[in-house]
Amino acid sequence: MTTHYLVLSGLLFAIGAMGVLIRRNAIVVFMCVELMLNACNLAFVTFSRQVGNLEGQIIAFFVMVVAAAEVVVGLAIIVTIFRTRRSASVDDANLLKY
Amino acid sequence: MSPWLPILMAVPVVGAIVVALLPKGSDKLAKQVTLLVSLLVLVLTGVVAAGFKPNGDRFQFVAEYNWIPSFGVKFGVGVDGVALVLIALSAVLVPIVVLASWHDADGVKSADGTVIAPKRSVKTYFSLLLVLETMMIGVFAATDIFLFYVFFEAMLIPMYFMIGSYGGAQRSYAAVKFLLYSLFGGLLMLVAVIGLYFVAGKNTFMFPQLIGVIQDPAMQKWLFAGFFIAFAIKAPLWPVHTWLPDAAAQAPAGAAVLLVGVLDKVGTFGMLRFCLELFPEAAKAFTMPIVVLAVISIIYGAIVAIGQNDMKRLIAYTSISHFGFIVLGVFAMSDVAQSGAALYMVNHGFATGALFLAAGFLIARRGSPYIEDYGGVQKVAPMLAGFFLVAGLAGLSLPGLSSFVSEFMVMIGTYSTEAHGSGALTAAAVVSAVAVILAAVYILWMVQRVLNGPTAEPVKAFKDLNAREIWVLAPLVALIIGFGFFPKPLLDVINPSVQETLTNVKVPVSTIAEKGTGQ
Amino acid sequence: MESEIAQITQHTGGVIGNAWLMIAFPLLGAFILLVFNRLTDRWGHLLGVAMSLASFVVAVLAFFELIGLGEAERRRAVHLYEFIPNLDINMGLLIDPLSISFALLITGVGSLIHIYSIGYMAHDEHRRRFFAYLNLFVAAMLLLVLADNYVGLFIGWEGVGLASYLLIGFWQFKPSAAVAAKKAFVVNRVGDLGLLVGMFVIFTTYQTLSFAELKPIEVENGTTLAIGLLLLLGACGKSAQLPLQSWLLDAMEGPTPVSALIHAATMVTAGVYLVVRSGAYFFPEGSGAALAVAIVGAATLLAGAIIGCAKDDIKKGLAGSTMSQIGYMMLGAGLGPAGYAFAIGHLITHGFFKADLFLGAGSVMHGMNDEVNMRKYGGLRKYMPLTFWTFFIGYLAIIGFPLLSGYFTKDGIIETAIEHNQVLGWLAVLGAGITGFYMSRMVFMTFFGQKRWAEDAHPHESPTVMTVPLIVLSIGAIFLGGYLVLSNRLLLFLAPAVGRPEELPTFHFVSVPGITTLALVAVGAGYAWVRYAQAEVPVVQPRGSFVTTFARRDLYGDALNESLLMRPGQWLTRIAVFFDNRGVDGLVNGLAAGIGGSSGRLRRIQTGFARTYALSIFIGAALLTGALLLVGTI
Amino acid sequence: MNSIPAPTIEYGTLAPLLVVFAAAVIGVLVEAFAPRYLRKAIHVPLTLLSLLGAFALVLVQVLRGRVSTTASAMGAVAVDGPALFIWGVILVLSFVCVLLINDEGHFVASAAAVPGSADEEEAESMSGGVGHTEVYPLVLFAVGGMLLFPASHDLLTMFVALEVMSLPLYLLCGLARRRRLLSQEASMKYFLLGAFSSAFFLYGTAMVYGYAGTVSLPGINQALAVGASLDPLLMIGLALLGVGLLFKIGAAPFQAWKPDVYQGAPTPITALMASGTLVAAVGAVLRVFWVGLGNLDWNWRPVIWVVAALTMVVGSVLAITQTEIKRMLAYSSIAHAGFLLVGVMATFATPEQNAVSLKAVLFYLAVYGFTTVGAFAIVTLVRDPGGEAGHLSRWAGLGKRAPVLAGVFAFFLLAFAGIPLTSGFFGKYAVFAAALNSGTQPGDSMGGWMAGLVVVGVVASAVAAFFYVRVIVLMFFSEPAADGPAIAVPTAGTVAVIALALLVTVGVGLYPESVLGVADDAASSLFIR
Repeated sequence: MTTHYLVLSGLLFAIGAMGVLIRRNAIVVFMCVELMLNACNLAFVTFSRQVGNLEGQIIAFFVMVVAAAEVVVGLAIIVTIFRTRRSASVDDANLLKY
Repeated sequence: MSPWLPILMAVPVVGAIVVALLPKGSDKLAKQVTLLVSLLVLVLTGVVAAGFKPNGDRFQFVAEYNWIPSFGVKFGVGVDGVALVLIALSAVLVPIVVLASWHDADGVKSADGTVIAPKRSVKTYFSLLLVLETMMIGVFAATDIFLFYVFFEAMLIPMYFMIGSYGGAQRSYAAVKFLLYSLFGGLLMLVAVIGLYFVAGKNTFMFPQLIGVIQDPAMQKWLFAGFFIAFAIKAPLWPVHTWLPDAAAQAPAGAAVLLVGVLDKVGTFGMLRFCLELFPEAAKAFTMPIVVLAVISIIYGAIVAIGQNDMKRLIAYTSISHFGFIVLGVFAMSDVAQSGAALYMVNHGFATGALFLAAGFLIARRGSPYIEDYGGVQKVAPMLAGFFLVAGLAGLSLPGLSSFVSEFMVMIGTYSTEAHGSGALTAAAVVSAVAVILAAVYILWMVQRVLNGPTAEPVKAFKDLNAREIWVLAPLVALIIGFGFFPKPLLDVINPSVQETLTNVKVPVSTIAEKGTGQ
Repeated sequence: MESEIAQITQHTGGVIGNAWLMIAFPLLGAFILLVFNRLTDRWGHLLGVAMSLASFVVAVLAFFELIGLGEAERRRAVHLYEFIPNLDINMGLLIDPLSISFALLITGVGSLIHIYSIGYMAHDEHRRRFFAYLNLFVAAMLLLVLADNYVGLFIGWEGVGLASYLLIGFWQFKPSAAVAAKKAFVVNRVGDLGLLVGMFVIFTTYQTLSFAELKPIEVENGTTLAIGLLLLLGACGKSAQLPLQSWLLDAMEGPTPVSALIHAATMVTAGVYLVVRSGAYFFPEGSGAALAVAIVGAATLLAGAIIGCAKDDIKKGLAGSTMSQIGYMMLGAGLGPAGYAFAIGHLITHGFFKADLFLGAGSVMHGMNDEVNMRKYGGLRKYMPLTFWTFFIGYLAIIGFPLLSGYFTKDGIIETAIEHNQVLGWLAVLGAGITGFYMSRMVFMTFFGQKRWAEDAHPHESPTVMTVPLIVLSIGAIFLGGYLVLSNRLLLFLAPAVGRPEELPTFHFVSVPGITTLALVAVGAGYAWVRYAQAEVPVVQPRGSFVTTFARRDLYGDALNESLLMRPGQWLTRIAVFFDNRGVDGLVNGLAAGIGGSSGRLRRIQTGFARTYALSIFIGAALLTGALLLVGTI
Repeated sequence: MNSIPAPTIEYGTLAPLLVVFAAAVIGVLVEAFAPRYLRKAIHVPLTLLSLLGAFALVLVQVLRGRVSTTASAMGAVAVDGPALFIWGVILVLSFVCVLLINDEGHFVASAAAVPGSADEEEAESMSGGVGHTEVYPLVLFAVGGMLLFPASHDLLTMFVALEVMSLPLYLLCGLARRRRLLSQEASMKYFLLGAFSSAFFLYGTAMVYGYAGTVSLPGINQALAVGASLDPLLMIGLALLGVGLLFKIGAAPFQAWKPDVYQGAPTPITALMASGTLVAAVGAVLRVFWVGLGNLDWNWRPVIWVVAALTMVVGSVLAITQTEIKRMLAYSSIAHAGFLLVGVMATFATPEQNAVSLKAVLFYLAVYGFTTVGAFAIVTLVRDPGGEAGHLSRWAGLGKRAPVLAGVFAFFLLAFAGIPLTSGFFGKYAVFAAALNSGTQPGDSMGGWMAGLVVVGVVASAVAAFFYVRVIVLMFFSEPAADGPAIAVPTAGTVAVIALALLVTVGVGLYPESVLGVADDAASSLFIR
């Protein structure tokens, strides 16, 4: 019964990961990471139901808080770099290499 | 517990700190302090040597302190005969090298004014030298294998700086090559050291307690390989020898003396003590391949030496040839050959030391290590030429000079050994004897081109040796001639410890040593 | 065969007990002269002579002490100190008839040559050094012959090699001298290899290298044959026998007293000493090893004689002659106890007359601005009469003029040889004939005929300090041979040391070989008279026939060495150096470069794009997952 | 109604953690309310004292022998022997790093201002040359996270700790005063990749939770012991957890961020990351693999074998051709992560065995951390007009201009290379010995492979020695450039940092027992399982 949710969670995770890999805009990349976190949340909740304890659900709450904190930090960084470079493309930030 | 060896090791390092902390501009004082300290070490070594009982316990002046109990490591020192003579060799060479290097860091100008070496830090050079002395004494005195390893590797650093900071044009290449080559071997040895500790399961690195502990033949072979490769690089044995000519050619003459004269001996010393005694079965199993490598080193080193154009490189290659003899002697598994090899370690130190230093004095005058830039030195600087010649003759093992006795013992011991019952060692001895001819060619051809012939124009300005330089070479030549005719004092010290080694390798000691004269 | 040699017994006290002084005096001399350097410039030569004479005095005293002992007790070993305990080798001296004979020759002739050198080297600024080397030589040579074991012998052996090297190269600023010195040493080392390996075999077989502990053998076996041949190789090197003869002619670059002392009278005979000393142990009469010695001797005596015929350089001519005469000695040394006595006898007389000849040649050169080319001599007998007469006596002695020294000893060898081996014997006779020719040629070209001098030549007699030794030597050249050979004095004296032949030889003044020899010598001398005294000798060397060229070029010995050893050796060296730099070291450097190169390429993976990094994380995660699943299934 | 029991919190045990977090919160308040000119004056003592105080509290626990043997805070945090050791190390290292941070001029006055704009000038002038003072509370938060990370007793706490540690660091990376573009780029890369990897960690946690029904580490281990069936769910979970952890220690193939971030970040922050973060991350790895996955060592050890070998090789080989000093040190840090993984490999099986390996890794972490901080401290002193002289060519001949400084740096490099008589040698020795020891134990599934790994490690060390030595060659054997970098006069803080690092590197090099003994005590009590 829970398998569908797990598959969905897996799909979401994969979509998120693919998004990180293929999208250039830093904001979008970041959103994809958030998507991955949410996929995790879905999995936690599903497993919580499957194994029959509440831990998973509690974890989901924690993850949301952490994700929120991450957004704050992430956006700050992205905005700063956008102000400097007038570009939010992750590919443009390419001075550090080799 | 005897405090002598720790004192012996502490004196130079304290001296090094004192020298390093001297105020700026006290270069001369730094040199004098270094000389005094090294002479003090020599005196102390003399005291130790005088107290050594050749037929007493194998290890004497033993001292053991806990160092790293967590690893089972002790600060364990003690000397047997072979270690003692090698410590004595170091103690003799250091003051000589100090004197020889008196102006090496002052900035050297050749007779025609070209800058050979710019002015560099004098204090650093001499404190490195003293640090090196501590480590040289330590590496031979260590009875704890871990402690041995620590000195084995740590020794590289002062030498690395001496080559890299005070050497010739290609110095950094040579220094890095020297360091990496040795380090690589050392790290393989480290694996074997750790392996030895755990396989033995004795919770100790103390050498005397590890003799005969490893029984499994396969394990012996692995561990033997770890130790041997490190020692073969250090020695250096063909085909892992190429760092030596570069290092020796680029190092200042004094450092080259210690490099070839003492540091490389750690390799052969390690083979004799550790490879054989800890892994006797493996040593026997690998004897033939190693003997082959040794013979190749002997002949190959000599042939390549003939073709060298740089005096210091040439001397380095002759050393490769000589180290071949030492390795051959070690693995011939006969008491005569092994005693000869141990004796060779000392004699080679004096002979090659003298040759390097004499060549160094030539180079300091001419500013070029290349043989073709010389000619007719004999005419303008007969004393220098004379010392150079005597040192060269010691290098070709002229009978009556110290190297001969050891080379003769190695060859005759190898030829006559019955340890293997095969003709292979006999053949090895005969083939290596060909080096006798090659040695004459490489030394005398160099002598001919450097000392003889019409005096080359730049050579005409040469001054003969000054008092300092005579004091550098004269003691070495005296030792070379002295031990050439009276090797007995050294052999008396060496023999019991070699026999101990062979007993541990379970090779019967031939009875020649006990046979009386009146039969 | 009852040719037992006497047992060696320990000796203490007396002159023999202190025989080490013989070696110590000249060694001290050399030490003082070398260490105190220029301080001794003014009186150094005198010290050198004094030390040599002191050594001679000790030798004479030891000799008389020795003959005071019973015949069977004349082999005295003197223990000095323990040398190499592992091999049970002690430094010790063996004073026996053989060694004392050599010691007397070395110190006697040596002292004369020392004295002569005072004059000869008077104008050389390095005379002190010259005397130091001479003293060093005497010490080493005495160690060679007095040592009671092979190691001591070998030390002396190399010591004389060193002295020879130093003295050949005494005028080292001449490139030719420097090259000759090196060549002598290197060629000698080839021989030394034989001696060295010979010692290995001896030690391995008998566990000793001491003469006292070796036992004489009756029949040879494979081992002793091998030892014999190896020792012969050593002897060939030192004594300039075929095939290691090439250095001797070049060695004439050294000052003439050196050629006289080292390359004529003493050092080059060390090979003969070695064979005779080892004779009882490894060269039993009639053995293959002994035959090899005899063959080498016979071949060399002819080769040397042929070379001597073609040389215009007076010293090189004498050098060829030396080769040839040592060939006689070797031939004798290959013939057992009877031959030993004649060989040693010839060695001693040769020491006198050849030193005489060389010093005479030196005296001529001294008067002729160091000119050595005989084509630029001629008619000198009137200008340097003393030199001429002493040289002439030496000449007569060497060609075997009846009743002079060479006559007795050389004929002894020839007759013994014919008894043993007809072929070798008659070759020796032939050699004697050739000797008659080339020695006569030398005398006639130098002292007879027209003057062919260089314009600035003012020949004059040498100073007394040079002529007195000549006179003493020529007296020896006259009488010594007869004294030693007649009534077998030397043979009986040597017998305890080298053995006694089954029947004592008697010297025949008239015999077929003797007469033939004399006839051939006369023919040779006559032909020389016609060619070089009667006819005009061209100042410029004529082209000469194929045979002459062959002889002039030392029978192509150098050419052979060069094409067979030197050139291949040079190539081998070059290849080895190349291989070392590019092969062995190249591998190491290549490895380092390979790591560096891969580092340079790999760092490009670090593109700087965050998305690439994310991809690497993603792939890493996939790999990790895959790996864990895979490991799980195993 | 009281169905939810009040949680028990062992305040005494957790005190160090609480002190740091409390100080961080106070720091935020200071930022909010204190006037600008007072802020630094308040922050510096606050930060240093809180770290010192936390360290003192750690010491108190250790010295009074009150190392707890059970998990604290309802099983969320385990303050056991190894954790306390790690805490002590992290606290001292971060204290030292704060001294570096305290040194003027590393941080931008207004991160939000565009480089070169009028805003920036204004911010500069207003702050009077003092950078963002928010740095201090951020560092304290990061340190708090570092403390919690290796002490987490369940995966949720660990995740939270990971984020608490990482988020401030992302920001700190972007605050460099000079070369701001690089700094910002580093910050962004670190952030995106860090978030990406922590998503993996989280998903892995979910999978493990799905398999074991719990995120508590001992709970997971118990589930593994009972089931031990090789469920793909578990394997995927394990792999994804590994991604998150290995990313933090910078193991290959998750090392890509390290060089970029280390290079771009302000040097004091790089020092903090290279020392404190690495210590925390390795501590967490040890805990997860021993406490949580101890029963699965048959599965994870071969994989870690490959990762360790790859990490050592990649770190060593790539460092050879680096031309930027901080970048080179980053690769060196990757290689060292590989060596540490060799030690991690050896932690398994019996508790005695584990204690030996644990001791080795703890010891390595401690000595490596100090050497690293010392090395970065020196990097901050070698300056060009435009900032630190990062390019290696600028270091040529430094031995002549500043022999003492160059000498100390050379000594640190030799310690990195593992030359005897430096602390680095004993660290390397300890992990190699632990690995071989485990290889010779009868029950080890890896057996001879451990020896193989050690040989790989040894070869990598030899390769690595090359680039350390290359810097020494540059400094001592090359002639100085005419317009070489200036050596900044170090402040008392920097001097103290370098001196302490040197003291530890030399002292431990001569007498390793001093630290080994402590590590031994810490390790012998093992992680609470």
